[in-house]
Amino acid sequence: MPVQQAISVDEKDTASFLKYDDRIQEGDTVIVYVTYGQTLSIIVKRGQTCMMKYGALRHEFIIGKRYGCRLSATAGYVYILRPSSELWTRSLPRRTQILYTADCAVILQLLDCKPGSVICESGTGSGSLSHAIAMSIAPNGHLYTHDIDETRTKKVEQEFREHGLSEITTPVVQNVCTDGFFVTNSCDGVFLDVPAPWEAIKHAANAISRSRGGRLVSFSPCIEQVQRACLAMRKCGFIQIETIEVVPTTYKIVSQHRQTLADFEEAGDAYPKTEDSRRKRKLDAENGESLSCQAPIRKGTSIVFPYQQPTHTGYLTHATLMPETPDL
Amino acid sequence: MPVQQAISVDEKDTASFLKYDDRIQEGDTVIVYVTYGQTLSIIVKRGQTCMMKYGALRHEFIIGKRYGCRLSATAGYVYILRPSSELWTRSLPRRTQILYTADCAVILQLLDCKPGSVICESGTGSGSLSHAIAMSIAPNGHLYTHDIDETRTKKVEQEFREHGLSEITTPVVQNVCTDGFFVTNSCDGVFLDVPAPWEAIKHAANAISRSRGGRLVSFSPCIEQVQRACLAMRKCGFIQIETIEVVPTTYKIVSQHRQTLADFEEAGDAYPKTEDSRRKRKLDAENGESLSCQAPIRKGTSIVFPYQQPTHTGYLTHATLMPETPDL
Amino acid sequence: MDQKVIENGEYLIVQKVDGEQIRVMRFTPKQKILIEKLKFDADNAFGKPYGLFEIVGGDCIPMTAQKLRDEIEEQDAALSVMSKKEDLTTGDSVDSSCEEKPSERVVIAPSALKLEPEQKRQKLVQDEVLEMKKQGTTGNELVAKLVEGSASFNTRTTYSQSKYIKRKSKKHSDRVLILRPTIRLLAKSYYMKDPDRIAMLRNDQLGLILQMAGIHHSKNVIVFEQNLGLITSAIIERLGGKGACIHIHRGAIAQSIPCVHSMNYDEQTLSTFLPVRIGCVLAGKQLPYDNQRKNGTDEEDLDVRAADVKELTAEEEEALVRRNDRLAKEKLAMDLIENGQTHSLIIGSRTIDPINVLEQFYHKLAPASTIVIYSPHLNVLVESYEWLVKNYAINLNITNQMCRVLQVLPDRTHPLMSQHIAGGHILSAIKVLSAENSS
Amino acid sequence: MDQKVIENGEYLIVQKVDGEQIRVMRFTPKQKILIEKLKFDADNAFGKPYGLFEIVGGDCIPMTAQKLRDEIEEQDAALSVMSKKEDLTTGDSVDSSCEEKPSERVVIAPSALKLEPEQKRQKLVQDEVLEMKKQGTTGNELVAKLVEGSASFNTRTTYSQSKYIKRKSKKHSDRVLILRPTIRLLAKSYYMKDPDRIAMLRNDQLGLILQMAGIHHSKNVIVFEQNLGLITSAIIERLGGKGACIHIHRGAIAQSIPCVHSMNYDEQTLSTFLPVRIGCVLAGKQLPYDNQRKNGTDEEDLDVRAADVKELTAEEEEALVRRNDRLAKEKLAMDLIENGQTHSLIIGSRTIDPINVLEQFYHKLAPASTIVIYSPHLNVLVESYEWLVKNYAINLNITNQMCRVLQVLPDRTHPLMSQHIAGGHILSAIKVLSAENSS
Repeated sequence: MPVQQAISVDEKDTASFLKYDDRIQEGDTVIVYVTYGQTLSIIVKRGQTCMMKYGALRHEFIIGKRYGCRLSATAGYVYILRPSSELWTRSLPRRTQILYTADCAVILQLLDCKPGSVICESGTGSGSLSHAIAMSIAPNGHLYTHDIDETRTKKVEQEFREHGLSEITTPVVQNVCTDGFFVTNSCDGVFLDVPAPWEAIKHAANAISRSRGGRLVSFSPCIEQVQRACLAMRKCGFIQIETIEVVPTTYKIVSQHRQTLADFEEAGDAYPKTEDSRRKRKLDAENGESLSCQAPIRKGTSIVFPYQQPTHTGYLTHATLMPETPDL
Repeated sequence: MPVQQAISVDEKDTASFLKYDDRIQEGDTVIVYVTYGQTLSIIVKRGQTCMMKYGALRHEFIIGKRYGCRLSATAGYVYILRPSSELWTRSLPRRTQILYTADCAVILQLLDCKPGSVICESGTGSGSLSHAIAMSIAPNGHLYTHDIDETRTKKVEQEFREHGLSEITTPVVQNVCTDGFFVTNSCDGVFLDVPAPWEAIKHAANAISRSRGGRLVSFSPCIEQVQRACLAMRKCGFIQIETIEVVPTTYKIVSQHRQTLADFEEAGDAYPKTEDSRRKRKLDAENGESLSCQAPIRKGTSIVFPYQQPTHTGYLTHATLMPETPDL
Repeated sequence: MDQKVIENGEYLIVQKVDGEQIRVMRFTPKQKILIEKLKFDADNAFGKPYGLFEIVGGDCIPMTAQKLRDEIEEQDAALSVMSKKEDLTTGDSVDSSCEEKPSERVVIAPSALKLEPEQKRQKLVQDEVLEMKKQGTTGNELVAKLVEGSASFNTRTTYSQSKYIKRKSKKHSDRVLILRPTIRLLAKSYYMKDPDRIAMLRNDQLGLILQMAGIHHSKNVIVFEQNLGLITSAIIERLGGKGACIHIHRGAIAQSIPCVHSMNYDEQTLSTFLPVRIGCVLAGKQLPYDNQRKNGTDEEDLDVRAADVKELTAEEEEALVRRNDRLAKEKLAMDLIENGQTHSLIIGSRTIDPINVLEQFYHKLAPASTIVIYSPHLNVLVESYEWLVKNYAINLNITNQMCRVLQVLPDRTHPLMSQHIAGGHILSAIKVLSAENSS
Repeated sequence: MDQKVIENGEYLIVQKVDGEQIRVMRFTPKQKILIEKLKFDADNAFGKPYGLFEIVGGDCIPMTAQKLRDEIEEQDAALSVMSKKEDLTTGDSVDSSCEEKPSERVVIAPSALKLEPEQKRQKLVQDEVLEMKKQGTTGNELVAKLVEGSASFNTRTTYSQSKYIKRKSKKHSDRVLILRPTIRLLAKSYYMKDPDRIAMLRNDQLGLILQMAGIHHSKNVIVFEQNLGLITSAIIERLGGKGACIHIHRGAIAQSIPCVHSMNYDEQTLSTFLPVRIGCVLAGKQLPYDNQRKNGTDEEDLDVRAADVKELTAEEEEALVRRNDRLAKEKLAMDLIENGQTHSLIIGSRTIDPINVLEQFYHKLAPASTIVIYSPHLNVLVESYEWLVKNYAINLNITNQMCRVLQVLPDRTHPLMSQHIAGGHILSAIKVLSAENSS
């Protein structure tokens, strides 16, 4: 009866990033949530201390606590969260420009990632997307992630080990543009984030399983890279080639000011300034969300915030390679 | 005392599109507002009849009525509106692809259009932007609008006459890419909407006043056109070259459905369909706005509508040409 | 696990190459498949591998990737002759020919050519086209002929050329993709066909929901959605046969979830799908089955139930087995909820006030759980945001996103002129413990 | 009408070439102008034509368009040598060289080159840079030297090259534009500097407001705005000295309208500016001047009033003249409103509920008048929309718009990675007569 099996949530062999223990154990990777803008990833180890904006927090205090708990550091409160690929993307040590969650999320969709998928990626970079892919293809898929820089692959290899993802991942030092991918005729999807994707596309076609076919996604900041990549994809037999651009906008909740002319004549437009959080006590400040809701005297409304936001990361070109079926 | 002068609103010599008479006279161009999607521009003339969705309307009935009035046609009501460049853009007889209000509005800003400005335009097309420019530079500016197709310039010339804008406009049959503009060393701004703008840019530089300098705006659908145009602008000494893209989104007001789980369990999600306007009586249907507000049982909210909308018209590249000042 | 060939009774995705529709349909014997004026027999597809087919006289002839590549090479050769440019050194490797600059292929024509009416330019008359079609000329050949026949083709701007080719291709292309459904294709299909019924949920936003919620193998997730099962189905796929997708539904059985049915999930994968009746949620306990109650009257389940109807004699027994299975799964799900073993709550709202759903489930989530709410209406999320802040949630974030498709063609690159743009907003948060509960 | 040279006391736009700031400032004698670390004396600018200047040792040296063109030609020549490509036939006309394909100039470098730390690559040390600057080396020369000094420059990808050049240019460019303010530049300046205070109103949306309202020469317009006078000033400019811009303001005199002051309008143009006190609007009649009341304490008017203070002795008389002028204009404006001679109502809301403003003015507008309401908050406009529908308005429309800047460089074209994106929504409508009033 598969039902029983489906809900066992606590197995020895499940990896750290995939397991759902209630309480934090030594050796776990946890996310220390300081503020919305500051999250840290640490491996809990007796004797160590985590230093951040709100002072010091000894790891001893973390062990045995429940995930989601609020802990006092020396100069404020923090929350201890479970790692997830989204929180990892925000907390990871950056060695390169990284792919953020909005792009990672779309890329997983475009690659049809699911448990069991075999995916090739280049470059590894700081491993932001690598983690997202690995989490989505666990427990029986595999990720081959390629980079020309050995320090990067070594680092991500170590992270995968710490996060219990090493069995489903293989970091490779290899220039996919010149030397192709680590595997041929075997993967379900290839992701490219390289300066000259058109050089790698015929290798991508070789990496994809000939019997199953597969998906290709290429990320490029410049339209000229996209143009060359599209030509190369077409030449290599990819179909349904489409280029999209995803641009997220983030909002903030503020209390809404709605005056009559008489109010305005009397009081002027004492518009709630975005920077007037100075009066906030530290307790309020510890998470960035409480601003408007501490004193909900007025109705909440949303504004685009911050005023300046990312307006472009890259174009995503995706395509399908059909299986090499015999003529019937 | 200039104040008195400033508010005289009714002068003999003001043009039809610029005058603000209260009542409609024979010979006036008026906008017949049938529905949001259907507006007609007609010249009121005794003996004529306007045919539209709601039947026939004899011009006799329009003459002497106030602008903004509601009139009965044989099969429904219509409103008679004053012409404006925005309504003209929506009502004009289309001979080509036209520039819509969102683009026209930005283009006027980028050209620094104001009363007194001298502007060169190519191509004239259906005269949508031409009208917008002419209205903004009246009464003492001038618009030279160029097109290679004489039927188009003739048609817009006639429209300008009918709209009282002929004194401040000069339609010209001329290929600005090969033969340059009608004027040299005299205008404040040049607008280009031609397939190969890079061919026209040195001519644009020649048309602009050497003592005052001026502005250049080029509209192109494709990025490759923009790339070539930018190179040409740089070569011709334009500075502050910037390319922007403006994409409007329109919304619609609908009544909001907010159910509890219990409501939903009981009734299902009888979401107000966008197409359920069949029950609407003709009286309600005559303007497209009344949908949600006839029975405001629920709070109004906005949705993006229609679901499919224009997502690109063209890139606008704008630049400044400095005056040719002598070295001091 | 994955099948290799098209089978009788399967749900499949059918799409014309460069077509506008993506259709999800179940292939049954003797069925005529009709898509954008192209017609073929389902029978001709059975037993053939999924992929690209050329439809000739109602038959489906598979196209290989190699065949496609050969064809493209031919076309390119023809094009380079057409553009009257000197051939590039043809001995080049594939690599360098990929690097060919876009601008070398087609030059933007000088501006300002008078356009003549289409009829005048087009020498191939309508009758000829019909005749060729009857003779089995393929779509691609037809387009080539039409382009040849258009006298002024070379003098028009490439922009119009592109439009011209596209228009012609659309009209005559006889190629069709027959694919196993994927979440991506289902999302796109429903978004294009009927955005209203999935609350305008786009594929890119669906991806964001999954990512913000952190859905992966073996997780226990509660989902209430009004998106035709799209979110539910995506969760089921990402769980990969382990974990729990607790699906809160109206009525006696989960209804209006075509996106779950049409994914052809195997038993193991479907084992994580645990439907729970709203009635039970509101009652706070599992209720007995109420036979009087109408079960699912929505269209989506009609074919499922139609299939049931066939075996009317065995129906009672089977129904009992199915019901017991449903009840067991429901019990399991409710226990997981009550025991605080769920780690994510996803609400895909169309008409439901998310706060009402939060009130039912939020407090039962394990601490550190993720909450993701999708709604087409920003104001709904603003209120949910305020509710969450008051109930110990952190890491709150509201986003929406633009998703735009670009046309990438030599010298004609620009975002599509018109697209579906409707979409929703996503609120995400993480539940934490209050100070008192933290120690 | 238009001046040709920079004058003492004028408001001017100052902007570094490729700089990020656009500053509006009044040039007075002995003033030091400081913009993005570039410093010069205002005195050196007086009497020179508006335009582009090179700042060398605090002096402003005008740059002509011709000089720019020559320089660009030189640069291009240097670049084409640098890129080690064969020179194109140099005898070409300007025309065909303009047609030069982007991809012919710089080739995207092959991928995957290890990047070394910046310090290692950069041979020119900081001291040398400072020394050269002291010797009066211009920004452009410095950038050229820095690029030469960067050993690995040619091996880096052009994407990084572009970033590199841009970074260097920004740091050292000594060119500055000194221009007469235009509405476009003012809008951009405030939008970049302090979007909050103009309610995030962008130039493109300002344009749409004017266009939907149909502002042109000789029109009578009522405006209530909270956008630092930006909308008011744009209306004044478009009226061109005839018509009425009835500006509803708080307090005794119009305040917080720097965008009106800094346009240097002449008397004729300003004659259409008719300020009306909110007090009078609420009272329904013109009120006498209340001297006890504090007149405008906002910063924006400080310099205007500072100028007044100088002539303290003549002040009383002048104040009386100005007050009488103000009262006359106010009377005129109120008569226009009461007599139904206004044809447009524009509301630029930041904190005001537009419905309250509509209630004051809508019913007094001439039939067929245009109504345009701007607000950063969509929900405010939804309610205004409903109000308008109930009050015989048609042609209702709510829009917002994305405005994105693109970087257009050979082989490095893409939308800017990060931009100001805040903006508002625009509701527009036309007032019509009810059936009863139509005959």
